[in-house]
Amino acid sequence: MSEAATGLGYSKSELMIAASARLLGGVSNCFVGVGLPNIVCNLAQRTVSPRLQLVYESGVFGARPERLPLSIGDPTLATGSTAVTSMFELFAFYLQAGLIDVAFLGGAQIDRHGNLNTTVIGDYEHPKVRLPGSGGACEIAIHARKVLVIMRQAQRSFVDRLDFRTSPGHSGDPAHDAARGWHGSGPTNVVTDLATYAFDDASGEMVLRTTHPGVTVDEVRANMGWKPVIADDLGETPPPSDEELRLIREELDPEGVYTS
Amino acid sequence: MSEAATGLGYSKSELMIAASARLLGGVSNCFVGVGLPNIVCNLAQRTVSPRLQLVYESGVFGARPERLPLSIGDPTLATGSTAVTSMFELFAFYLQAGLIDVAFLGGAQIDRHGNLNTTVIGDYEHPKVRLPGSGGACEIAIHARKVLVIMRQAQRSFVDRLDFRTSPGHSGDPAHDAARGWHGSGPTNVVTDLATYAFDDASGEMVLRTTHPGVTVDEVRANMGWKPVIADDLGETPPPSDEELRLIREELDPEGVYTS
Amino acid sequence: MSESKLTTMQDAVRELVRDGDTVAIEGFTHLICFAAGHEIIRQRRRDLTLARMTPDVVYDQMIGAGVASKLIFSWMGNPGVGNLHAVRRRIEHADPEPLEIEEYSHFGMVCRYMAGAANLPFFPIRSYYESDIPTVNPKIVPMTSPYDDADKVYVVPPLRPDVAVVHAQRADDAGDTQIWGLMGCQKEVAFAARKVIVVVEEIVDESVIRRDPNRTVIPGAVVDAVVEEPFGCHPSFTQGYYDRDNRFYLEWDRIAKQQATLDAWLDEWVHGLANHREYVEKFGDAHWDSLRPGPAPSGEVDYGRYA
Amino acid sequence: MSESKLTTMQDAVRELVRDGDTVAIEGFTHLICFAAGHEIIRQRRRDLTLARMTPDVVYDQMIGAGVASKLIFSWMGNPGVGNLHAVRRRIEHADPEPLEIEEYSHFGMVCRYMAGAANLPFFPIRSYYESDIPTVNPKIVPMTSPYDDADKVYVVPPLRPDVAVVHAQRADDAGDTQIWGLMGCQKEVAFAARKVIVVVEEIVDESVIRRDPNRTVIPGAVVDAVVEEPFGCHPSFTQGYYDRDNRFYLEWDRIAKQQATLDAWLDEWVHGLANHREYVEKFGDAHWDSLRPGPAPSGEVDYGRYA
Repeated sequence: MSEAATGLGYSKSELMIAASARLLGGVSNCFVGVGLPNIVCNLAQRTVSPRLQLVYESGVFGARPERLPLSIGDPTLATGSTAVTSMFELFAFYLQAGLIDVAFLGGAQIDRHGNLNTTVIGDYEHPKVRLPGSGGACEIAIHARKVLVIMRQAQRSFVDRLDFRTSPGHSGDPAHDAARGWHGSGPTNVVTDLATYAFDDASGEMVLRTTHPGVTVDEVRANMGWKPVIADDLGETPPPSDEELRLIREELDPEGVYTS
Repeated sequence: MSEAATGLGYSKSELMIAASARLLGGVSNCFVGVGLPNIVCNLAQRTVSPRLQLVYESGVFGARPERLPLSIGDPTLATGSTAVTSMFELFAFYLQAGLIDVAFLGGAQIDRHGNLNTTVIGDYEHPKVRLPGSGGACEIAIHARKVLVIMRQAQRSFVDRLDFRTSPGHSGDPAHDAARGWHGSGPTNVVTDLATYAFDDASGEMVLRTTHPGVTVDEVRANMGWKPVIADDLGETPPPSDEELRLIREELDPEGVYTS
Repeated sequence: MSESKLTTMQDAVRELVRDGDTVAIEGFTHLICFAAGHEIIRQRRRDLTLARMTPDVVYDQMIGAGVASKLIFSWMGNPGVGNLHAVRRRIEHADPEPLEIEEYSHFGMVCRYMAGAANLPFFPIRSYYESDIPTVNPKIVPMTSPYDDADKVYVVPPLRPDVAVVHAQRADDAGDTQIWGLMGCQKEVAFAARKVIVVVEEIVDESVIRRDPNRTVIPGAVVDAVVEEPFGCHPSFTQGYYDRDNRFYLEWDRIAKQQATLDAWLDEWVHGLANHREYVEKFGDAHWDSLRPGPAPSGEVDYGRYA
Repeated sequence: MSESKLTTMQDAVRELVRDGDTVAIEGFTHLICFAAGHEIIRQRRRDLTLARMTPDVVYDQMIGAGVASKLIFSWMGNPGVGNLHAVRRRIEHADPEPLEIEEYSHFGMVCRYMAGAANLPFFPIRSYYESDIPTVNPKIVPMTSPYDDADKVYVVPPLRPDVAVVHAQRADDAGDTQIWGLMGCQKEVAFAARKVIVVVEEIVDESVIRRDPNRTVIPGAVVDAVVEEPFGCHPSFTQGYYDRDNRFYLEWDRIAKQQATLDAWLDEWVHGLANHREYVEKFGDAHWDSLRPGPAPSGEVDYGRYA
């Protein structure tokens, strides 16, 4: 959505990026995706998390991209990185071994417990829409210590029941979650074009934390498939600072590929 | 034993090397040890097996040693080789996957079925002599398609009963051996300082094939712990040719470290 | 010391790829051998099972061309662009015919190749917990640790393609192959496959390989054919040689939307050409120059001479 | 971007190695960090469990010095020379005290490190069939393939040393480590260990590492301390830097035959010296010059600049 469309001096994407980057404070090893997550990580590296290492499931550790990567396998990621490794080692020695502090996931559908569907809309055998599938998402959801979900929010994507559970979220039973013995245990935060969410420790359910400037709770409710739990201290998402906007517009996405 | 001691114009070691090298005809990927096996492989490469690739369990494939290696991890093995790989990959992708055509084993004890002991003399808990242990021998015995044993022969090394079975040989039951589904199935030949042996397909038992020049069958019998099966066509081990001796003495072991 | 395996893509595919084979053209965004995919289409192979972690444009082309009846994968899509239209038509509408699928996660696919390469009957992984994936793929089975009844993993079976096609920067004519940049699972799939076709930007002398043996990813011992095919990964990329042609990935989204436009593209760019050299010429030098990166030399190390 | 982990061997051992720890000084004939072994002796650690595929002279020295009560291994000996006298005295005659042992084959040890590095509860291997080794090591257990009842493997449990010492040619001060020549299981043990000490011939600038990222074997992310210790592997070798000092291996056979001569050697060469620098000086420049190999440069590759 364009800056004009928000009338707030920044675009919704820029707000989502700034809000997400602030969640990466103190993080070191970060599993990066393409698009928004890539800009989020690069912004965090320049603001709240100078020691942040960009890790890509394609096998790159400590990337220093000289341009905005077009995919998680862009050649600019390998050149000048700290280490390039086989995908087996990346998944076994880094992710499965618990070295990844935070990762980003998205999906066509998410439910109130942060379970994600990236496999199919409709019946698996007779799909209405065949989606890409898991990729590394299933492993990432299990092994990354924090999982940040960035999604556009709508009735069809924030659903009461997933058509398919590709990546596990919270079970709803904290005792069960603790007994899993995973490095992670479902998504920790969700940032959408309307609001930000955390998850309740007791119920493992998504909790509305902040609404974006100009967005009402009714608007949020109207764009999800269940009645959301609302935080007692529900607030407004802080807008991006001038410095954050400068970094995004001048350094990270000058052509506005992902942010206009 | 020195050349003088045999009175035949070559040493027993030189005879063992030549006899062993002739068993490597047409072989391509050869798992090399140090000492005699190393010279055997280099001789075979220059005579019966020009395509022979020297593979070392230390992770070297296609070695081109510029000097006589002092160990299977000598730096001269890595420099100029075709590939250097991790030991996991060497054992998993090369040996366990069946890429090794022939390997050399030895041991403190061998029995009539080619089982080998490199672990302990006496009781395991209260050893008379603690030996090095398996190293890669157990895997090599199972996965190398041919296994060549080079040993000095004596009552205490050619035994009726092993103190410990480190590496499996033939079971004595060919049906069982076939059902193993291993790439190899116990040693294929044994070369000693007195004679050469093969293994009977039916019984899986060691069979005396040739005695070395000047060695009597009684001498052979006197130096093993069981009554050996003797081949109907028992012959004499062909002595090393002039060319074989020239290669050993001028190119492979000019200082006579292993061959004098 | 070792014999030459140098051949043409045409002969390599003719001799090594049979109808009904399981074929893996791997490469994770990097080193995807489109030239091999095009030759398989050109020779009109049928009923192939195509294995690949990330079916993307090359498999959309092959599946759109009708060479395959089954797909084994972990993520399908046009990376950074969107969907694979031809693949989706077949899965969603059996149009023009159905496509059987067998899916894993990335790590599951990698471990299937690992098990195949290492001659293991299964490979254990900590994934699929509380996911629906095992419910649609019975080959993914749970296993309990013999050391701790409370510790559960899943295991996947070995995947041993009949043929693997591995693109690389360089190899000698015996197939000793060196790769830098993203490795994907090139090594694992090569050791796992029964037959291996190595395709390179440059054939180099054995001495170049032997100067840096730690850079060797695949030994000639497992390679059946070596093909020199410059720009053989286009529109994918080869680190240090040329960049990804992103315009083509965007264009493919349009081309593949209709079977008719896809067929027209195949007629012009695959069936209408004798080989990849003609494909390279058809694009023209200016195009290839535009994809060339600047220099970023690795620096040298010293192995030491021990004589 | 990342903090320096540069320290001295003295401080690294003092801060990271505790009495009773399981310690792995790995390196398969290549890159065996004797300097770390000597510092552990110097600081008189006790009751260590020493893990290593090939206990050789460095462990004969440490075990002869009394720092260890247990040994986990797959082959023990003085490679190319003979026995480990100190280790054998303790195993055969409990002289001066018993030494507990836990043994595997080479592949079994490697796979224990693999399982530790990959956070797997066990690792399957096709070994130990019809061998007596599992009868003396209950941690090696048989398992049947879930895909074929007739297909049996053995599994080994993960090995996660409290401390791993890994020697390498070079690293940056954050611990990003590059190795060439024999790799042994340096990578696997580093990822498997809870704490990692990297010891290098040379500290280099991060930019040197980043010029050739495929050469990086261990990322700083798993490294706790980085020590620059030239000739730290003597009498073992570092590819491209110095050769194995075979005379010392032969001499050790004589030294270790009697505990008295072994103790005298420790007094002179370990306890009598403050650190490895003094050890290097004591041998003198002529000695080190005699071990230097000729040049064998790797050549360069181009990663390409994509800006």
